[in-house]
Amino acid sequence: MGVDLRNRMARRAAKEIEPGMIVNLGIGIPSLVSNHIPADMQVMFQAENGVLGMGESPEEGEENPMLCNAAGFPVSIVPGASYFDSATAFGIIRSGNLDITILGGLEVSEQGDLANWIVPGKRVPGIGGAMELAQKAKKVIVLMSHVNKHGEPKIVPECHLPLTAKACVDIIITDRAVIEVTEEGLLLKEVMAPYTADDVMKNTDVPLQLSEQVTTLS
Amino acid sequence: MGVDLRNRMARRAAKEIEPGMIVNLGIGIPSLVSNHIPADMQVMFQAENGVLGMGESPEEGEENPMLCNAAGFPVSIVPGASYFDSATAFGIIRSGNLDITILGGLEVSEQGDLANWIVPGKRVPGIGGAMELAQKAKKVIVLMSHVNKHGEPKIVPECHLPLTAKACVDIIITDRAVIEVTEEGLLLKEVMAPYTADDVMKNTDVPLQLSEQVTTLS
Amino acid sequence: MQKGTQKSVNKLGTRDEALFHIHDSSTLMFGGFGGIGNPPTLIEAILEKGIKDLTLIGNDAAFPDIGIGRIVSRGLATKLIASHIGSNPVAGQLMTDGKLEVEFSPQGTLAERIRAGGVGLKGILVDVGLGSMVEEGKQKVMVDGKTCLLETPLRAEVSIVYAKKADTFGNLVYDTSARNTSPLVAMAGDYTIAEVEEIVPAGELDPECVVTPGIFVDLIIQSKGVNWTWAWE
Amino acid sequence: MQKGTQKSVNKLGTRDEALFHIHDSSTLMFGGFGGIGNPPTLIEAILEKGIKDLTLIGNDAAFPDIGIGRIVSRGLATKLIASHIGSNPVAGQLMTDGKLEVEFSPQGTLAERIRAGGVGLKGILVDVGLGSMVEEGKQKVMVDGKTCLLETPLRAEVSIVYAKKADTFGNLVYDTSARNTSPLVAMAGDYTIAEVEEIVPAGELDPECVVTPGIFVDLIIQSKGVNWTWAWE
Repeated sequence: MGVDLRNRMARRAAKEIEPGMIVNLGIGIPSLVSNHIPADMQVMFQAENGVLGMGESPEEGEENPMLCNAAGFPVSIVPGASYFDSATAFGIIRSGNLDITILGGLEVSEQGDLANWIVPGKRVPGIGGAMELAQKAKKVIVLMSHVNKHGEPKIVPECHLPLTAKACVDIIITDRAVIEVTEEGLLLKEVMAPYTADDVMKNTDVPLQLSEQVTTLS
Repeated sequence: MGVDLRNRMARRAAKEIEPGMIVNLGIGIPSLVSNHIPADMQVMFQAENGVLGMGESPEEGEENPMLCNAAGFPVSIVPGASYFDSATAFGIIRSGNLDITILGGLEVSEQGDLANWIVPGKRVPGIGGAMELAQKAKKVIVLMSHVNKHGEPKIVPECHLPLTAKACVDIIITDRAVIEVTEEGLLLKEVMAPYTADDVMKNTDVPLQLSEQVTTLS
Repeated sequence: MQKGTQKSVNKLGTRDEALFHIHDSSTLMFGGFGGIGNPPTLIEAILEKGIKDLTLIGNDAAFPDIGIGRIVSRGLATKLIASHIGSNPVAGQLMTDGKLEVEFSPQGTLAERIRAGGVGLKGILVDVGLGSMVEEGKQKVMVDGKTCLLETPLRAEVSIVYAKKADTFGNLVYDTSARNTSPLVAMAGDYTIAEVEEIVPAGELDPECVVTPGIFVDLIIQSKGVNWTWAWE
Repeated sequence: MQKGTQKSVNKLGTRDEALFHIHDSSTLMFGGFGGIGNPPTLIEAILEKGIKDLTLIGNDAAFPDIGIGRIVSRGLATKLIASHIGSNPVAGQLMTDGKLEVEFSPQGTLAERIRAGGVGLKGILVDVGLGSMVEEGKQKVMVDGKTCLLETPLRAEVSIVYAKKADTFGNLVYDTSARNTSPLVAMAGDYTIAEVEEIVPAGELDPECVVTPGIFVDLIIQSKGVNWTWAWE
């Protein structure tokens, strides 16, 4: 997926973030989201290793190699930041204090089940913090390509891959659409140009409800 | 019990403490023990509220009312001290990092069972940290009067009062004797003048083994 | 600071805002140990408002005229979950008279139960208290062939703590041994109020030395200081 | 400092004293997260001595040429208990080839299992991982009518951590996010070795800012600093 598409997804995800929220970003496309937050919006970004209040990436040469996000990339801190151990970091997550987590995904089911940590026999697995984040954040946003590299839908009736957590996903943002997980099923809210609602439905393995007004994002 | 007797017991208990040890003192007579440690001996005193490295009582007027031992009396700190929360304080205790705890007692059994937290219907109870301390310290020393106010032995075949912990006591120091709890039973090691080994045995409800040399302490 | 962020990012508030969250029959958890670290201004406010039928959770009942003991000894609590009440004979009398229900936990177990509530654990297993009255009514679980007691997490509708300094985001540092149970209690409240000696702008506390991350704090109020005489004085 | 106190109160030692405690087949727990906070000088010493058949416990397998990953990718460990090995493909290959046994825990569960080992809890109950592969083989316990997973504590014969400063008693402070799992790991070792950037006399660290109380540390050695290139460099 190209940089433009990735950034469009990240920009769309950034719109879900409101001032004052506590947010945890996963690795991959989710890590781009912080670039799309208005500079004057106060958001506290949290990392599983033990930081609350991460700021932008430091200038080259200004990095403190010890001060990194959970993916190991150097960060800075904002006023009001604090450091703590990983047990406290997950205490924040497990007790439901995260407003939003934005994660990558391999499959999402009609019920909002998420699979994103293992492809048995193919990828080296890593649970990492995904289970706590998916299960406990107030809002879970999944950023992923709409179809896999074989062109098959990643939004499916039931996940085939081992689950990260059941019924946890609130919003799915792909390179083609924005879909909300509701009690009545999946709701197509927005499509990304040049795709149409029809394209999206054809490439989704689950019937989609149509929002009253399906917006098209450019 | 008079101040002299209390101090004699505390002085005797202090002899069990070796340089470099981590020690927790209970309230009452045990709290006097620190007065009998040589000034140049490095011992780290721990308190359940969350201090390691307590020093002597501050001068009158020099107290920080926030800096207290677990009994609520102002203390000072020594170099190398640290503050932490009560969960960490008990983490230190529960994981077996205390070398010695010195506690008060209501009853001690032949097996080293300790009862020291409740007299049902008579005293306002308080478990406090007694269970963790008694069960987990490497060495448990009990300081108590040899008989209760009715003149009845407090060293008994089985405790009648609700237990603090089973088989936890290593040494009993009373106003009359020093008694070790061994696998073969209770061993009378020292008697406090003017009492004799005979006096002690008559006022103990359990047969005492006699140490090869029963020392008399003045 | 921009519009809309005020509420979440600047948590400075008033005594009345604090009282808005504490009601008759509330479950209230308090930081402190033997009165030290009990928040005096919040306790005074609760007494003035005459809030009653409280369920209190904390280390101990302090002393009759000190700290949380002032609430207990005036009969404003119907239940207390604590590790001891030995220093508050009024609490003992209320318990004996059947006017105060007291649930005792060993002190370290209580601290871990509060922490478990704060960090979202569903329970902890301990061997402390086995063979004592403490095991009565508790579920036993075998771990590696050894019997353990299942101790349940504790949370409260409102937690109140006392700290030395807060920044406007709610990061807290404490004062020596007044830290005691407060960092645990701060995590375990659905709504956590910190009464502090000194309030500073975000960025003024050393992030390495913050003890309670501000995310656990919902409201900060200025302390008027201790308004009782300590037992040793 | 008087005779006899040297050992317990001044814990400053050498690389060779540290190696004396780590053997073939030892269970070794390490602080760090993605390589950050792994102790470089101790890892180099283990590599030089060629210690093998280690059981490693820690957050992750770092990268093949970074931190603990250097030990894993050279085949010196037979077992790893971690939350992920995604950043170390060599570890993945060894696992696939049956040369490395890997036990996965969710990251927060792993942190709490290590903490539980450190503070003497016999187990913790969580609902994280219910309905996933993580629940396989684990004891389930009902708490208040809800199913929980019993997660067991982790301890090790030796724990190794990296810190920014230590005093001679072993009190530790860390460097920003390099703190991560280290304070937990430091508590959970039967013998804990801290590799530190700077060693100061007891009394020079602010007791309010100590993160790991010295009681949990048995030996302090001077770090020679990181001897690898970070992935982002």
